[in-house]
Amino acid sequence: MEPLWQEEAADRGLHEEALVVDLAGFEGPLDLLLHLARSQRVDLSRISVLALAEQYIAFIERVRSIRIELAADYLVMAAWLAYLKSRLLLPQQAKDEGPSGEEMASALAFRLKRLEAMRDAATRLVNRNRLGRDVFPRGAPEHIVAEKRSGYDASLYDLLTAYASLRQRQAITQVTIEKRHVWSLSDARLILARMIGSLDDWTALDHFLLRYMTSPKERATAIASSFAASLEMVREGRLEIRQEGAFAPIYLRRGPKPIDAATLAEMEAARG
Amino acid sequence: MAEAQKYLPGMPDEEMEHEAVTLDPRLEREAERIAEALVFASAQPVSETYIASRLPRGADLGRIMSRLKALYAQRGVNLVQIADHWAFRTAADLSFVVQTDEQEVKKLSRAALEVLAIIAYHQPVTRAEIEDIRGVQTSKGTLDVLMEAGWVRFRGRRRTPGRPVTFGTTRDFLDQFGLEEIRDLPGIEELKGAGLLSGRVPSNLLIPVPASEDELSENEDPITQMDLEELGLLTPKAEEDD
Amino acid sequence: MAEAQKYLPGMPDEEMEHEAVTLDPRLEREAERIAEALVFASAQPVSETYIASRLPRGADLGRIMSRLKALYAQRGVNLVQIADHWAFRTAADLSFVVQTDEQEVKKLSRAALEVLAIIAYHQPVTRAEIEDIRGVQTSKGTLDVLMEAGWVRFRGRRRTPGRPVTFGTTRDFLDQFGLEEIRDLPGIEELKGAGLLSGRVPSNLLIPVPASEDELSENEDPITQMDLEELGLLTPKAEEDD
Repeated sequence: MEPLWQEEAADRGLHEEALVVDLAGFEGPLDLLLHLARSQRVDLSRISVLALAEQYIAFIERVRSIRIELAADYLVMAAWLAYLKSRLLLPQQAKDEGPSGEEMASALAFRLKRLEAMRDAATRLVNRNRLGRDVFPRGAPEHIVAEKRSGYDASLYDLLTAYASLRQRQAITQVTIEKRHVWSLSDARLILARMIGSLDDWTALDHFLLRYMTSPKERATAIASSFAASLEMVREGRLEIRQEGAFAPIYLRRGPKPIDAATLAEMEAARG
Repeated sequence: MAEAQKYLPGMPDEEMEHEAVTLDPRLEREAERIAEALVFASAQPVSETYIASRLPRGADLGRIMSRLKALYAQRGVNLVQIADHWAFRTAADLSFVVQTDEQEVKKLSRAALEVLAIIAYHQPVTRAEIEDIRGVQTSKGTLDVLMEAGWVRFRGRRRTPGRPVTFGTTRDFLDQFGLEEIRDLPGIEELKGAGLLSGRVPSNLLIPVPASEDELSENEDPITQMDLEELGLLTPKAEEDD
Repeated sequence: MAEAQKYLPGMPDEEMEHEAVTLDPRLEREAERIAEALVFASAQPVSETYIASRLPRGADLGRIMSRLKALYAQRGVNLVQIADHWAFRTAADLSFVVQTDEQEVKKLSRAALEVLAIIAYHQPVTRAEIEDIRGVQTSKGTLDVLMEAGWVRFRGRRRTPGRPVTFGTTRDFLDQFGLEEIRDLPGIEELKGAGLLSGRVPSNLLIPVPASEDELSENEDPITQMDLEELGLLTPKAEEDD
């Protein structure tokens, strides 16, 4: 049994000397604890939980000292073990509530034993004579027994996968539809162009976008796209823009080269 | 009888000692077992060359095969020779046992599975609602298959304009899928937990708790015989797919 | 030998006359041939109900099957029981010769194998209990892989608050691992005796348990491809019992 687990320790990258630590090889704190417990090389019912707690805490500290990020689970376990350690070391107070240190320790030992038992069971299971590897069915079956009256075959798994993937697919489609509400730059540009004829005086950007904002959710995208489009149009001399200070309202009005009706018609046509 | 007895399995091999024994009887017996297993597990008749290549050195293929053949001759399954290949076949006089049941088990189509699952979860559900959830039209054939399988039934009629028929699942459905009651179908968290739904489930995805299949809901009326006739459901042939 | 001889094929039936014979020996023998043919013809296990429905009236299914089982016990092909189903399978000791080209055995990740063992030994078991035993959350690609393989299924719901869904193994699981029933799982009695299957931790559960969000934690084992051999899962060797 020993060589087996030593081998595994090597695989898991737990090298004392090199200080190479690869926690990815462990399946969480309990797995790591079980591994450490095994290194005590005694029957699991005789492990020293106190020593185990110390080992674990030391291990976690070492890992943190070389600045490896640890999943929260490992830290929670370290904190719990530190607490357990204090309960084991301090004499039990008469008015203490909750389980004693010994009870906590035996609960931990139980969980480790149970996990180990399941690991062993898995090993024995996978080493049994497997159908299709060690043992084979009739290669040329002459009939398929139709025991169900329905004549159709389907498993609950088939049913649930079909349903789950359908619902997921449909839900995602709906999300895509939603995306159309994002204003593209050309949307914004067209809207601005349409509005320009009526803009003899300075008008706040917010104000004239209002009629296009069907829902409050669109507000952000409408403003962002219109603002970007307006800058482009200012550069072309189609618009003038003015703002008094940071976060103050943005004002727009017709520029020296306003968009004529023909160009607007072209833009409308291009957008279909 | 005597002939058969000679080749019985588990017989002490000493009885064959008068034959030209080239192999230790235990090896001989092993060779027989190997040939038997090979022919059994193969999808096609197995060639003698192949069997011979798998037998212990020195085994007499011809003798082994004819012994096996004699052994199975009186049984429900026979070992038959097809040119220089071997195969197991149901004994000719028993072919009725195997063949009476040629109702082949068909796999449900993906569409049928989806419709069935929607009916299970969303019952009582109308056809229009099924189509709404799937986003595609459902052919009548799909529902027919599910009704024919005995997993889906008409529950009643919705008390809404048009009084659409509602669908639900049957007891056979529960049997088929190993459910005690319809509420045992896993919910959204459980589907996620089992890895059937991916973690990134859109928040608008709701999975209903299926209504009990036995009682009608408040807005359902029972189906009457008249309804069935009126709906043309008692003469299914007339109505073809959409 | 004597035992095997008793159930030889082609043996005159008079030898069994001391048993309670309900059928004419010829019919009895016919029933045996039918059962044999039915099971032999199918690659899938065949249910006792189905076999019984095909036997002549009055045939004793239990006796017929155990006779057939004994008859084939020493052969290259064995009759095995899987829950209340029967199937013929090649003898395990012949695996070295009967290699098919397609190796159909599904490779499982270490995590999946562990979850499978927990489900098998603790069934019916909830996901929360599986996670409690393993001390980590179950990642996608663990339970769903087991269900897809057809070895694990939703069983029902626990009658406790929240009615969590429970998992159990299937008949295919038994077939896959050569088990007649769940009680045949290696070491299950000892584990039960040691209280390791009770799920009841002697003290309270102050020990940190994995958070219940459904997203995977980063420390979930990605070993899928890692060689099971390296992990010692394919080398049972001396390591018996706990």
